[in-house]
Amino acid sequence: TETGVLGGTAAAFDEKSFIVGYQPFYTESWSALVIRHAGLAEKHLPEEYSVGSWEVALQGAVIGNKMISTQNDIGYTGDMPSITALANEETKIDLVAMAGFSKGQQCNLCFVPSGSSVSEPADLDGREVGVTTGSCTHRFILEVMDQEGIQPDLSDQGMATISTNVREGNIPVGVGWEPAVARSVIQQDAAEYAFTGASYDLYDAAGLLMLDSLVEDHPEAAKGWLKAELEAKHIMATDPERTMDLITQEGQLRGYDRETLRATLYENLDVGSGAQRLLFYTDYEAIDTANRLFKERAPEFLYENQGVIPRLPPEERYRVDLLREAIEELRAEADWNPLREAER
Amino acid sequence: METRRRLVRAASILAVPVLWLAVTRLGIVAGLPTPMAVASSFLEEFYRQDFWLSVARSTVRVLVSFVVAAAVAIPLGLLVGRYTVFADLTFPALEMLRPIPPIAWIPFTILVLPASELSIMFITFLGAFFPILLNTIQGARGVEVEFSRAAQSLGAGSFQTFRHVIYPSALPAIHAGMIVGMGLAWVNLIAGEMVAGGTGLGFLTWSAYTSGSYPTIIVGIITIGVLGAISSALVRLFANWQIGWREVESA
Amino acid sequence: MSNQSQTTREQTAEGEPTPGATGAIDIEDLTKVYDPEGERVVAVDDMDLHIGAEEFVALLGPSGCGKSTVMNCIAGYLEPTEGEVIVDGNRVSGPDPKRGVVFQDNRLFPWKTVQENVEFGPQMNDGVEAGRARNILDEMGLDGFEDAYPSGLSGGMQQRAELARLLANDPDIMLMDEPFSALDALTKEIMQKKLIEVWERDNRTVLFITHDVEEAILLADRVVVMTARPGQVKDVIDVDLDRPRDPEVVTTDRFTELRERALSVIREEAQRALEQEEGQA
Amino acid sequence: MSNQSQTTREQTAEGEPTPGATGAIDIEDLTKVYDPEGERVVAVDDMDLHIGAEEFVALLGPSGCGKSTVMNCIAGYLEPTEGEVIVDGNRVSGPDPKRGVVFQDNRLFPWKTVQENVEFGPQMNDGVEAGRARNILDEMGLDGFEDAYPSGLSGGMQQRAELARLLANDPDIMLMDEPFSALDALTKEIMQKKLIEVWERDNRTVLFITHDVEEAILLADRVVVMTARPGQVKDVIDVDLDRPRDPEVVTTDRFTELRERALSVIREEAQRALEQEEGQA
Amino acid sequence: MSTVDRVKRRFDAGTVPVLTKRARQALSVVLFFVLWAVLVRLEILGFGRFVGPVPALSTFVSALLGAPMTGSGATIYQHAAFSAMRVVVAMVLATATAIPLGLVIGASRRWEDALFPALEVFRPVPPVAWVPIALLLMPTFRSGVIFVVFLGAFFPILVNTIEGVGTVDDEYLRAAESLGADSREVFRHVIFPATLPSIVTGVSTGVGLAWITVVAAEMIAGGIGIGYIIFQAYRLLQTDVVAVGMIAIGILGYASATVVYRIGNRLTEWQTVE
Ligand SMILES: Nc1ncnc2c1ncn2[C@@H]1O[C@H](COP(=O)(O)OP(=O)(O)OP(=O)(O)O)[C@@H](O)[C@H]1O
Ligand SMILES: Nc1ncnc2c1ncn2[C@@H]1O[C@H](COP(=O)(O)OP(=O)(O)OP(=O)(O)O)[C@@H](O)[C@H]1O
Ligand SMILES: O=C([O-])O
Ligand SMILES: [Mg+2]
Ligand SMILES: [Mg+2]
Repeated sequence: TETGVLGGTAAAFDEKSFIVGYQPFYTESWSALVIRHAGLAEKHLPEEYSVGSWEVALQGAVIGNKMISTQNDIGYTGDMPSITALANEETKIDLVAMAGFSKGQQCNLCFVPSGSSVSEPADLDGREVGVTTGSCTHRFILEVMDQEGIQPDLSDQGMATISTNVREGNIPVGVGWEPAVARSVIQQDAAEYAFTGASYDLYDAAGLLMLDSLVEDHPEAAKGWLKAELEAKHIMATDPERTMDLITQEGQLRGYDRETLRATLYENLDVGSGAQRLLFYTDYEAIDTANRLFKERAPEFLYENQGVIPRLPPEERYRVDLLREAIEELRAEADWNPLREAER
Repeated sequence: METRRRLVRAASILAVPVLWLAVTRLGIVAGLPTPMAVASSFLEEFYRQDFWLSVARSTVRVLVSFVVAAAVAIPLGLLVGRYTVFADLTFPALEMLRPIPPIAWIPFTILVLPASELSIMFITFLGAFFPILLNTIQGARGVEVEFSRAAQSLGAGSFQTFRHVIYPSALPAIHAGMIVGMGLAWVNLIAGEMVAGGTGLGFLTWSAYTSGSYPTIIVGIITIGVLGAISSALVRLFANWQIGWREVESA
Repeated sequence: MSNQSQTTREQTAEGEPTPGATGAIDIEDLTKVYDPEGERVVAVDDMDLHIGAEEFVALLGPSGCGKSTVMNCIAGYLEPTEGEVIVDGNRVSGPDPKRGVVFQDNRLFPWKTVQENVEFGPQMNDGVEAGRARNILDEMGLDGFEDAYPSGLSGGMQQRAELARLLANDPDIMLMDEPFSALDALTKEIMQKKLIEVWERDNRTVLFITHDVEEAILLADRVVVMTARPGQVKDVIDVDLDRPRDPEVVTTDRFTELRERALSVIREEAQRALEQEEGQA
Repeated sequence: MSNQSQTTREQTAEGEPTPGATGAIDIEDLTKVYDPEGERVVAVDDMDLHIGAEEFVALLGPSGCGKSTVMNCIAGYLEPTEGEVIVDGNRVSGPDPKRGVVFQDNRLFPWKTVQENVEFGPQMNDGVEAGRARNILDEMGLDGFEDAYPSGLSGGMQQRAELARLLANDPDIMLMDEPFSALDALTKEIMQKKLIEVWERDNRTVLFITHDVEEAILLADRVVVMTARPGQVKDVIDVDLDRPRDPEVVTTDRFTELRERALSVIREEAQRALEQEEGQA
Repeated sequence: MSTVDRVKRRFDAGTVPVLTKRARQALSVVLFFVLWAVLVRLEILGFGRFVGPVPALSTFVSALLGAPMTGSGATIYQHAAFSAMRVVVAMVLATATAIPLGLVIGASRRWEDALFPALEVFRPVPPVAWVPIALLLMPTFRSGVIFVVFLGAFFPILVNTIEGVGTVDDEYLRAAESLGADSREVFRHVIFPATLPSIVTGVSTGVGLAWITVVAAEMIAGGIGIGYIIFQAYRLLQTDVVAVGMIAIGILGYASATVVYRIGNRLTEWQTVE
C-alpha cells in the first residue's frame, strides 16, 4: 500500500502519481478508506495514473494547506477546512464532491464526562469547553452560543487532547467529531453525548477537494477518482459488513473496536432526535441543505464571523460537472445506481 | 569491587522497569500502560509493515538531514570563523533566525517547499544545522595563531592552511557540535512528524495517542530512544575515527 | 651591508661566511604599535639591528620587552607600524619558507604524525625533494617514532621533531623563540648541542630568543640585550669564546665576565620594567 | 631524630633550630607503585630520608624520577604502597593544614579573589585569626590587588598570592613542587628572596622540588638528588654556604664546586633515565 | 607586488576597510529582508504563498499594539506570557533538580552507580516524544506541557553538571584539603564554583531546548501560547500571523538566552580577565 521510504517525495514531482490526503480519524470522510482498501482508485483511474501515496492527516487543515502548496493533489477534509482551501488566493482548489454529510451527527457533537451534571446547552455557560478552532466543531459551538445566548470559556485543543481531557474529567465539556467521541462513549464508557447539531438544525459535511490543475489537465483521471468515490458510497450504503471489513484494514484505527467504528457509521444517537448518522451523498448541489452549507453558511461563518479567509470562495471553485459525467458513465457501466434517493 | 560496581549499575537500570511495574500494579499513575501491555504491543508492531516503514522513514529523514546540515554548516562555519568580512555579512542574519525553534518553521516549510517530505527534513536539518555551525565557528576561531603561522612559514598558502591546519584543529569542536546536532535533529524530527503528520515514528506515537492505543505510545518512545542512542553512538564513533590523534593524547 | 656582516663574523672568531651566503637580516627603524586606535601599546620603538648571513644571534631582554614582536616582524607575521625588515635586500611582506620559525610552546601539528609533520614543508614547496624528510628524522634520532603523534612523544623529542620539521624546508634563517625554555636541564643541554651541530654544518642564520643568559652566551656569536618596553637595542655583546664550546666553558673566567655583563644590563632593565608595571597598578 | 636534625643545621652554618621546633619529616622505606593491578609503575622504591624541623631541603632529580610522588605522600594525598611518612612522630594519613603545599602550576582558586584565597585557610581552621591574611597580603606586596581575581594577575603576583595563601595558615611544613619553574629569570630571583626571607623569619621546614641546580644550591641547606625511576636517594649534598646568600654567591668557587657535584650526579641519572626511555621505545 | 600582497593579507585578516564592521553587519540584516521580499515577489519555490516582510512587520506592529491574535481574542502579550511562564516554571524545576543531582552524581561514584545508569535510559528520548504520554498521564493539560518542557531542560543541565564536576582538577581539591577544608567545605568552596561554568553552559542549552519543546507541545496539543498561535494561524492560512509568531518566539528565545548569558557571566566573572 505505502510506496517506499521516500514515496511521497517522488510522487510530489510526478503529475500522474497522486498524493491523497485523508483522515482516518474523521468518520465523515471514510469513503477515502473504502477507496484505499477496496482498491477502487486502481479500478477506476485510467491506466497511466496511480496513487503515489496516501498521506494521513489528523486534521483537515493540514490537508488543505498541503493542497495549497501542491503537496497533496486530492484531499478529504471537513467543511471548514474545505472552505479555507477554496477561498485561498494562491492555488486554485476545487470542491468536486461531498465525501459525507449529516444533520450534525458527525462533527457537531457535544460530549461530557460520564455522569456529568451537564446535559443541556444552557449548562455550558461559563464552563470550559474544549474545541478545535477552525474545524466544523468550532462553527457548531459558536452557533449554539449565539442561539442560546451563553458564554462558555472556549479552550482550543486538538481532538485527541479534547477526548482525553473529557475522559479524565479535566474539562467539563468537549465538542468533537467521530470516531473520537464514540471511542470515549462506547469503547471506554467514560463519556456521554450531550447534544448535537440536529437540535439547532445544523449540518456538517466532509468535502472532496482536488487541485484545479488536476481537474483541468487530467479530467479523465479526476473523473476516474469520482467514480471510485461513488462506488465507495455505494458499498457503504448497501453493505455495512464489507464496509467494516475495509475500514478495519486501516492500521491507524487499530485502537478502535469494530463495534465503535460501526456505531459511528450506522447507529443513530439517542440525543440526535432521530437524525440519521451518516448520509452517503456525493452531489452537494443536489441537496439543498448541503449546497447551502458549502456555499453560504460555512463561507459566511469564516469570512464574516471569523474573518479568517480573505474572500468568499469564487463560484467557479464549486464544480460538480465532472461528478455529473462520472455518474452518467457509471449508470451505463455498473449494475447499481450511483446516486442515493435524495440526490436523484 | 569492580563486579560489585557493575552489579549496582545493572540494578540501577533494572530498577526502571521494576518501578514501572510497581507503579502500574499499585495504580499510582492512572492510565499508564503496564510493561506487559507495552511488550505485547511491541510484538504486534513488530509484525506490522507500517511500523517498520515508520522506523525507516524517520531514520532516513534524520540521516539525510544530518548529513546535509553537516555538509553546509562545516564549510560555512570555517569561513565565518576565519574571515571577518564574510562573518559580518552573513552571521547577523543567521543570528536573527537562530533563536526561532526549528519546529516553528513547519507552517512556512509546508507552504514553501514542494513536498511534505522536504518540509520535515528541513525542520530536522535546522535542528542539526545551528549547533554544528556555531561549534565550527568557535573551533575555527579557537585555532591558535601559532599553528597557522607555522604552516605559513613552512610555505602553505591560504587554502592549504585551511585544509591542513584550520580544519583539523577545529575538528574536536566540530564533533562536539555534531553530537549536539544529532540530538536536536531527533527532537525536531519528532516534533515535525507529530505536527505535520503523515508518517514516521513521531507521527506513529502521536496517532497512537489520537487513536487511544496507549501502549503503542510507549513503543514509539522506546523505539525513538533506541534509534536516538544508536545515532549518537555512530556520531561518536565517526568522531573518534576521524581524530585518532586526540586519543593518543589522553592515553 | 655585507661589509658589516663580515665584520661581525670576524669578531666571533668563526670562519668567514660562505661566499654568496644568504640570510642577512636588516631591521631598520622598526616600530610596532599594537592597537593603534584603542589602547596603544608601543612594543618596539625605532629599533635598528643588523644580523649577518650565517650569524648566530641571541636576543635577551626582560619579559614583555618586545622580543617576540621583533621576531614576528622578521617572520612576516606582523606588519611593522613603521620602518621595515629587509632580508637579503628584499623587504619582508609575509611569511616565507626561507625563514623558518620555532615557537616557544611546541607547535607541531598534533593531528599529524611526526613524519607527516616533517614532510609538511617539502609538500607545500614541491621543489624540495621529499626523501630529505626521512634523513632528517634519522639524524634527529626520531627513527622508530615516524608514525607516532606528537602527543605520544616526550618534550625533548617533540622539540627535536619541531627542529626536524624546520630543517626539512632547508631555510636560510632560523627564528627561534625561547625554543628550549620548557625543557628540563639535561634535555635542554642535548638540544643545544644538536642545534649548534646543525648550525655549524649548514650555515644558516639563527636568531635565538631566550631568557637564559648562560644559554645565550653558550650558543651565540653575539648577544643582543633589549631595553624594557618599548623595546630597543640596549647593548650588543660579542661572544669571543672559541667554538666548539663544551659545557665546561661556563666555568671559565671569560664566560663569567660576559655573563656578568649581560646580567647586569638585564637586571637594570628588568628593574625598570618592574617599576613600570607597579606604576600602572 | 632531633639529633640528626641538629647536626644538619650546624653544617648549614645556620643557628640552632628553635627549641621545641616542629616539622620534622621521616620518610621510611617509602615505596609507591601506581596501578598495582594493571601496568605497574614503580615510582618510588624503598626510599629513606629524614628532614629535620626547620630545615630547607631541595629535591633534585631527572624528570619522572618520583619527586612529586614523594611530595604527594608527605602531603597525604597518596597512600604509600609500602613504608610510611612520619611527621613529628605521627604517621601521615591525609592532608593537614600543618603541611602546606605549593603546586607547580598555580593553584589559586580562580573563582575567589586574592583576598578570599588567602583567607580561605584561616576560615577553614577558625582557630587562626583572620586579620593575619591582610598583613600577609601587604607583606607579599599584593596590597591594591585584594579584590582582583587570579586571572588578572601576572605570573609572579600569582605565585606571591599562592605563597601568601600558604602562609596565612601558618604551616609547620611547606611542600613546594617546582614553584618557580614557570617564572622568568627576574621574577624568579625576587620570589626566591621572598621565600628565604619568610623561611628565615618563621622557622618552617621546607621541601623544595626543582629542576634547577643553581636554584637548589642557592636556597637549600641540603640538596637531595634522586635516582632515575624508581626513585631513591642517590646523593645528599650539604650546602655549606653562608647565609644570607646574595645572587653573587653563584660566582664563588664553592658554589661552582657544589654545582658541579650536583650536576654530574644528575647528568648521570638523567642519562640513565634517557636510556631507559629509549629502551622502551 | 608588495602592496598587492599587503592588501591581500589585510583582506584575509578581515581588516580591509570595505565599510565599517557595523555597516557590514547592518547590511547583512538588510540583505536578509531584501532576499525575503524578492523570494516572495518572484514566487521562487512556494514563497508566493508566504507573507512578505512588509505585511509581516505591519501585522507584528499591530500585534504589539494589542490586536488580538486569533479567534480567542488573546493578545500576543497573553500568548507570550503563557509560553514564557511554561519555560520559566520548567527551568526553575529543572535547575532545582538537575544541579544538585548532577553534583552528587559527579562527585560520588556510589551515587553515580546507583542513579546515572537509570537516568541514561531516558536521556536519548527527545523531550517532544514525551508529549503524548505526558498529556495522558499528568493531571492537567497544562502540567503535561510543563512536564515535557521540564524534561527538555533537565538533561542538558544534568549532563553538563556531571561533566563539569568530572573535570575539576584534583589539585584544587588537594589544595583545599591541605588548607584544612573538610569534604563539605571542599564541595561548597571548590567543586561547586569550579563546576559553575559547566552548569551555566548546561542551563543555556537547557533553555534553548525548553523553547523548542514548548513550541512543539503548544503546536501539537493546542491551548494557548506562541506555538499555538503559529499553528492556529497556519490552519487558517494567516501567514502574516505565522510570521509574527515566529518573530515573537525568536525574540523571546533571544531574550531568555541573553538573560541566562548575563546571569552566567555574573556568576563566573572570575573567568574573564578584568
Ligand atoms: N597582540 C597584542 N596586542 C596588544 N599588546 C601586545 C600584543 N602582543 C604583545 N603585546 C604587548 O607588547 C609587549 C611586547 O610583547 P612581546 O611578546 O613581544 O614581548 P617578549 O619580549 O617576547 O615577552 P616574553 O619574554 O614574555 O615572551 C608586551 O607588553 C605585550 O603585552
Ligand atoms: N597517577 C599515576 N599513574 C601511573 N603512573 C604515574 C602516575 N603519576 C605518576 N606516574 C609515573 O610515576 C613516575 C614518577 O612520577 P612523578 O610525577 O613523581 O615524577 P617527578 O620526578 O615529579 O617528575 P617531573 O620532574 O617530571 O615532575 C613517572 O614515571 C610517572 O609517569
Ligand atoms: O477536517 C476537519 O478537521 O474538520
Ligand atoms: Mg615572547
Ligand atoms: Mg613532578
